[in-house]
Amino acid sequence: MSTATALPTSSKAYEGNVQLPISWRGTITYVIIGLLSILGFGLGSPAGSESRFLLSTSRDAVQIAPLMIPARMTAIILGLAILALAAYAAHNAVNRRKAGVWLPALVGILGILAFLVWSGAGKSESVPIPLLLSQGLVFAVPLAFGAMAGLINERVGVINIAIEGQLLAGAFAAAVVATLAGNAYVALLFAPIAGGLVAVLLALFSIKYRVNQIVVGVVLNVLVVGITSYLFSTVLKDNKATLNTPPGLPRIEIPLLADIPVIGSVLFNQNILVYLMFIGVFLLQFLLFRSRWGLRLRSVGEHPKAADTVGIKVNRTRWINVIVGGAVAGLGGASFTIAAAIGFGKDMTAGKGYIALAAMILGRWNPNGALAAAILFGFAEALRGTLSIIGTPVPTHFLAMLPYLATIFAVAGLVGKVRAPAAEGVPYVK
Amino acid sequence: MSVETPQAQAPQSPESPVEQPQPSRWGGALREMMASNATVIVFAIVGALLMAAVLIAAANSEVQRTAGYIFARPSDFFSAVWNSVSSAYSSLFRGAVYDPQANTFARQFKPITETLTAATPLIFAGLGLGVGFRSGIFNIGAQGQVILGAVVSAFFGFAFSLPLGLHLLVAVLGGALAGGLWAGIAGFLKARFGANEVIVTIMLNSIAGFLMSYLLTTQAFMRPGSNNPVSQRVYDTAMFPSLMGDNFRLHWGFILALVAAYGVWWLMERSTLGFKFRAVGFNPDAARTAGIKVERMYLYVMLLAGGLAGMGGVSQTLGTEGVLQEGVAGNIGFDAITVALLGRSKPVGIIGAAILFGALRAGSPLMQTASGTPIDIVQVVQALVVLLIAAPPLVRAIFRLPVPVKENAA
Amino acid sequence: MKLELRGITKRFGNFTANDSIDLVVEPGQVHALLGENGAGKSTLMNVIYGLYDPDGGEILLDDEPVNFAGPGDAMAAGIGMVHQHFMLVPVFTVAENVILGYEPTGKTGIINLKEARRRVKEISDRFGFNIDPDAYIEDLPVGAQQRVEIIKALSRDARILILDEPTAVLTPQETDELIEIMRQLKASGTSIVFITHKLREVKAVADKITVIRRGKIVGSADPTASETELASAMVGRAVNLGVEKALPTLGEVRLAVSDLTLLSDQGVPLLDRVNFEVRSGEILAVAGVQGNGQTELTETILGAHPKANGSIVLDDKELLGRSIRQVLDAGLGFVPEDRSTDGMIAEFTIEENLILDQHDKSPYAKRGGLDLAYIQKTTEQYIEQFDVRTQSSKALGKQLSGGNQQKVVLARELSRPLRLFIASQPTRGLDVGSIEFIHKRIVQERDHGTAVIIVSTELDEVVNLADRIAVMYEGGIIGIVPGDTPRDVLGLMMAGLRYEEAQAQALAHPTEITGDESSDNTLGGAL
Amino acid sequence: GDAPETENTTSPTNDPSATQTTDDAPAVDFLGCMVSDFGGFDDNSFNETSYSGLERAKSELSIQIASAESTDAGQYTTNVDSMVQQGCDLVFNVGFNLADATLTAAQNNTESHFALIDSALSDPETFEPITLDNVKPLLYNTHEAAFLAGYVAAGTTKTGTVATFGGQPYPSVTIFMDGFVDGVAKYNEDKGTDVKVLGWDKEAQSGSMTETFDEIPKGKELTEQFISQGADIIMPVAGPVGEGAMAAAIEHEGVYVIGVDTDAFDKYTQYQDILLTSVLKAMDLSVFDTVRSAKDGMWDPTPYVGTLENGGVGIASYHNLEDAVSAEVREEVENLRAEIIAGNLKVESPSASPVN
Ligand SMILES: Nc1ncnc2c1ncn2[C@@H]1O[C@H](COP(=O)(O)OP(=O)(O)OP(=O)(O)O)[C@@H](O)[C@H]1O
Ligand SMILES: Nc1ncnc2c1ncn2[C@@H]1O[C@H](COP(=O)(O)OP(=O)(O)OP(=O)(O)O)[C@@H](O)[C@H]1O
Ligand SMILES: [Mg+2]
Ligand SMILES: [Mg+2]
Repeated sequence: MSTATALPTSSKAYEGNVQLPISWRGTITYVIIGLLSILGFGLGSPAGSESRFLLSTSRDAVQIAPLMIPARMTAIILGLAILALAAYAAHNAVNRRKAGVWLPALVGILGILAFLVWSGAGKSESVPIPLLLSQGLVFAVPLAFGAMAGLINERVGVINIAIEGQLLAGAFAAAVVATLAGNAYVALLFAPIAGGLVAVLLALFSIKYRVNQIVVGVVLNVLVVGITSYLFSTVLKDNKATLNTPPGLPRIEIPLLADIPVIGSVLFNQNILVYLMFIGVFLLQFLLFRSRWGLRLRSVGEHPKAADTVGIKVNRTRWINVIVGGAVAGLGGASFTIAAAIGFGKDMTAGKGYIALAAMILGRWNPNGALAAAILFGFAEALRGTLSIIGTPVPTHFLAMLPYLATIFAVAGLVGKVRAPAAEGVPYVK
Repeated sequence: MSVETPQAQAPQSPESPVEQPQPSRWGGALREMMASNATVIVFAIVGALLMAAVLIAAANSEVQRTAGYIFARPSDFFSAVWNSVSSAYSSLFRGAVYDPQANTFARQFKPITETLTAATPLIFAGLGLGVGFRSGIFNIGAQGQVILGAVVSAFFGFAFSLPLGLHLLVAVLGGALAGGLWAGIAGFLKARFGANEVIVTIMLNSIAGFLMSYLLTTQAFMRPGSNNPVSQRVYDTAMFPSLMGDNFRLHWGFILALVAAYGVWWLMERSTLGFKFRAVGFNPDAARTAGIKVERMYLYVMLLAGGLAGMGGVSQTLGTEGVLQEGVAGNIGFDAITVALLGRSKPVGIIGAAILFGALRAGSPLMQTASGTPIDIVQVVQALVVLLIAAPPLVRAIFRLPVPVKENAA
Repeated sequence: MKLELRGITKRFGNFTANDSIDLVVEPGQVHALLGENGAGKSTLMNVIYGLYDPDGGEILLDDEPVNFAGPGDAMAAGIGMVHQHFMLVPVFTVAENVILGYEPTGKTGIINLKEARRRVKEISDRFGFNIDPDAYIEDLPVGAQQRVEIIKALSRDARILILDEPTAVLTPQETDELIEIMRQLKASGTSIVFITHKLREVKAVADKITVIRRGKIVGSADPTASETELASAMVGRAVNLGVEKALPTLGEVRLAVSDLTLLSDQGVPLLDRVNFEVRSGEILAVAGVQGNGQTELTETILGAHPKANGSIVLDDKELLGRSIRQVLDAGLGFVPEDRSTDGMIAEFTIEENLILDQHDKSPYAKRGGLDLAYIQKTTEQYIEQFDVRTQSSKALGKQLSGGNQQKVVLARELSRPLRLFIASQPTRGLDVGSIEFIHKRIVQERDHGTAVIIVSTELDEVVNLADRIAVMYEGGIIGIVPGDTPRDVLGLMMAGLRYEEAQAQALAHPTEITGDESSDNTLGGAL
Repeated sequence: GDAPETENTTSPTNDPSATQTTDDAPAVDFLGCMVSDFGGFDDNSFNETSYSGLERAKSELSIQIASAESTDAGQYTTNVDSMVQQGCDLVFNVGFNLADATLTAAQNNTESHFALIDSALSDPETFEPITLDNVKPLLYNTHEAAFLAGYVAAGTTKTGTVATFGGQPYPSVTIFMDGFVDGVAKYNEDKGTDVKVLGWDKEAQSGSMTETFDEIPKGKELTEQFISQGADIIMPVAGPVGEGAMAAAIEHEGVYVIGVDTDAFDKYTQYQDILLTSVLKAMDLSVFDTVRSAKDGMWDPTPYVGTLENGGVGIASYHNLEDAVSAEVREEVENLRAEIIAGNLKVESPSASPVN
């Protein structure tokens, strides 16, 4: 149904006695989380047990002694705090006000903390907080780059299912080039080229030959897996030392900032790809909405005909930006290999391109949102590792589902309907 | 995410007026034939095979060796190229269609039945996805739905003893229902919360994979006395009967797939429910204004699509394999996306595309073993075939085929 | 700047949309193009603007032949165009739309938003547009969007301005304003090509009139020609510009809407305690500037806003809280405002579109399956009856021209026994021939005893059809007035004045077009 | 030089890779074939090791070889079948996943010979172990070797914590982890220490898995977590993902990795300084031996079981880390090996094949 009608321009005070129904959804969710924290995590922790939280890693300049936390009491306090927030949410609901995203975010964080306290209760293993955060970021790198690639492409009107292939091509090129050059930074120049080459094919088939973009993407993924695997088996495997032993990107410690307790090393003692991820996301967010490039790109993805009528070359814009997107994904792919001095392995991206796509949608086609989604996913992934070590009664397969379940929960519970660029997937024909 | 409306790009040749100047009757007929879709597909396959030939030759060790002295004795090189390519393709043909070298008559014709066997789950899953695409739902989740169908049908197949016929029926329905409900989760979340089905189905794929891995470690699934994640064999009472005797793996699941294709055709083209599905797919706003309950349709579509995809898993466990194990769903759910889109989401197109995929799959073992072409190259060949078939203009440009009359109107 | 076309021909496949068209637009001239739907006017303009390559002929600017590779070239040459279908990006702000393609940026490529806003403001102020540069297009009413299109064209200093049906979505006041702007532009030497189906406007502003039919120029006329003459030249037959209708035979109260209130998600009232009744055999026209709740009113009656409060009683049955399906089954025929999004499915055939809301009902469906033979037979009858111009009942909706699409929607909605018929903007963008037909059908429906609600921003239409007129303002009904209320009074009420105030003010300041009760609106006028 | 081309079209000699043999030895008329499971021949694990045995047979015994990689479970039957069609004299099927396919093919082609790696045959209906005259299972008591590695780890750790993780909880993976855990327990029992093993609970048969054999960085992240919990010796049983563990370990002083399947020292040259030892599972050897016997007409379907005794499993030398392992521990490991061989010490794993 069309919603073209604008709100009345004058903001006449409404004096009728009809009111919007109160939305209890948030409140109910928070109450459930709060009660779960108190009854499940609080009373579920053995009485008198403690959880051991690590607040620094061995690398940190400032070593903080592990924190011993009385599990039951802490979880209950956290639960009460969540209930207080629920009450605040209820207050808002009754007054038909909406709180910002900080509310669900805060509830989420408190809930996760309560969960962590419970998981570590009475165990000799610790909950390594900074490591969890830092691994969350590291896992997020390829996802964030992939999501940026996806959103550059989709915002210009081309669906990019080939992120997976672009990541893989980037990982491959980075490993080989870094090994040959003996320098990981050189690889940062070549990984984007590899991703860009995959994008050239995507552009050729989807823009020039107007093949269904999803078919092209899926098939390109198969193509890249096939080619890289073939090259791996025939060339890399037998020449591992000369072709597939890439040096890693060193950690770059940012003076002073890296010494901030707990989060210092998480944010400011990482390799350059992590920094590039942050810079890239914030820059892209800015350029997309404030630069000529961004404006034209979005106009082509939203209403190509309108762009055409003001003299913007629609298909050329698409070509360029599809390739730019591919290059971004290729750069992200480098993180699979050179971020940690790891050699290329067959199919080593293992579906991350599709997760990146999901992060892009979850972030509503915004770089900032996509980054948040990528970090959420990465954190859940890191958490899974910790839980499997601490030992939970939950079978490992179910722990493995954690990031995926978290994503479904986020998209259904928090995000709801999202709007894709209007012209995405539609070839432009004059 | 929006899916290109399949109908919009469907070729609309039949009513193309013949106001073209006709040089001669035969010239016109030839031209028309060269411009037809079937011709383009044939040329697309030829083109892809030619491109892939380069890769096959390059991957061949004999070719690499002779290339070392190509200037000294080029004939060696060229005969090596010819040998590698011809043996790769003849073995692909022998593996997928007809094997003249086999020693029994049945063996000679076995390849084509293998092709159809491999096509069966793809037809099912492709039909499911096709229904979704035509209803405006971009369901990437066939993989998960196939897995669920495989898990539940296999479980019903080996965990219970039921009379012949009934057992098969129960197991099949169980699998279809499981696939449907799994997809129904995404349908429900979309209808109720507006959750994007692309994300949800991607996530459900992974979750289904983990769920199967988990179940395969439980006593209920594993064989007694074994720790391997391989289920017990499905009882014969729950297996699809073989279609052509014990020498062939082709089973009644294939016929059921064809019946399902007819059913889907009827549903989408002839039934009131399919009318609603298509209306929602093309224009949900207009559909809603016309009194169609759009959200409910999303749910129904997902249930149906998942049920069909689930049948893809069922045909694996109750037809082809007879057990549940890691990888039993292979890549069916993802291949089916391409199958459905290549087939323009129409049943006949889907059957055609599925048989193409089935042939490539059935031919690949022989291509690997008889001609030594690495499996990775086989995959690349498959990708090229699909790309070219999907890009008729490229094929026309390469082979300088005439453009059908309708197209230059655009 | 002088624009000259020589022998422009444009073909789409085998179809010739423009056939050797010669046309001269003198500097500072307003040149009106008339022609029925599908005559080829927009196509011709798109050729001039570089969007289409002509298959033959040449374009001359100031007697120099030019060759445009794309709209960029045309714009550079000084041609601006306001397209019939808005070329605005809905998720962009006004400023962003205006600067798109020639953005004010420094070396960095970062857009200078201040400069962008300034450009909008400058033109907006010059012509008294009152447009907020930071408003998002999708939030603007169509009239404002139209003004943005004009700002877009003018901000690039167009010397030749093409206006393709700019008034189709404007209110009378807005139309007056636009015509004033055209005069100003003309005075400053801009040449204007003006396309419209509203003869009144042509007469008010055009210096020269050219009529196109089936892709060919069939003649030209002076602004002094009568509307009837122009109409028949366009359509090729005599057209009745008024509506022939007898006095209504009022029956019982069919529809009673009381205290109908609808709040937006933000709690702002979209409908504010709306009360009215419609009787059997009566046409109630709802007038109002777009965005004052008319859309919500019709949609709420349809059942699309289940959260509304109040009551909607049709034949003693409460409709509020029922599903759209149930409301339609209660006897509502509904023609939505936007036929392309809500009214029909472009990719469906005419047959399918004709059974869209009845497809699972008895004659069309049997045991869950569609009765295709029967559907085809009935469709062919309706095509005949409603004079839908098409090659076959299997043609897709999108292959029909706008007028024919509208006829299909009407045929569908009028093809079953109705208790209430609601049509929004039933003739938007249609040519005079199609309007004549559609109006006739609506009156016929009324005379069968159906209660009819017509929502229209077109005052001609409102006045021609209505037995009573309800004027909406800011979500409420500001007054229900007799069907013969003068246009300028209605116009003022649409701006928020009550009936008495409006009457008083209308007497003091009569407006130009809206007040022009053209005399050659002859009933049954034939040449 | 040129290889002679055989002009035989019905035999698979038009396979260039099969016909290409070393110049000095004419090809022997024996076709040895292998079908991988869905890991493929580059899995850094059992498929790869087995295949290297076949390749060795090709070069040393001058046989012809052919192979088929499976990419998913649906290809097992067809791949095995296509090998039979090729006229293979002996088909190696790698992994328990191919057990059913092997059984069917063997029953239908009684004249062909098969070897099944890492699994015995059992009747699909009664689940009883069965033997066929034309199928030779190749099995490995990997847990015996992993037991020794666990003992070494426990005796070498400075932090008192060691760890292991797997790719997927398959028996062929967890058998390593079982042995490792038992080895550590043995050390604790003997020395009264309390060395802890993270990542695997043998009782519950659950622990840390990457759930992937492809995504190498996951191995790194999991290993970092182990290190943060104090572990300083880690045994990854996850194919290529194990490289991730090495990448993590090398960033931390004094953290070592134990390789699996083959000697990681040879493969990962850049990590030689942190590779403590490797748990060897000599599939290459048994494949080679099986080919040799079959070629020489001495086909014997008796299951082969690789043990410490017959050298089918074992642990690699400590290479560069010889000094990190105390002489005492080294000696005790040798004693333990002898005891296990002698049968005085029983090492058990639920994942061990029921044949022995
Ligand atoms: N893209 C196209 N492809 C094929 N035919 C087209 C296309 N665009 C227009 N036509 C044809 O050109 C004719 C003229 O269309 P055009 O839009 O110029 O009409 P118009 O005179 O502007 O009508 P209206 O008054 O309704 O705006 C149409 O009848 C149609 O058949
Ligand atoms: N793609 C097409 N293929 C065949 N015929 C078409 C196509 N598009 C339009 N037509 C024909 O064009 C004619 C008018 O189309 P057009 O798009 O010009 O409508 P219109 O009158 O301009 O509509 P509107 O009032 O909405 O602008 C119709 O007779 C229709 O059959
Ligand atoms: Mg027009
Ligand atoms: Mg038009």
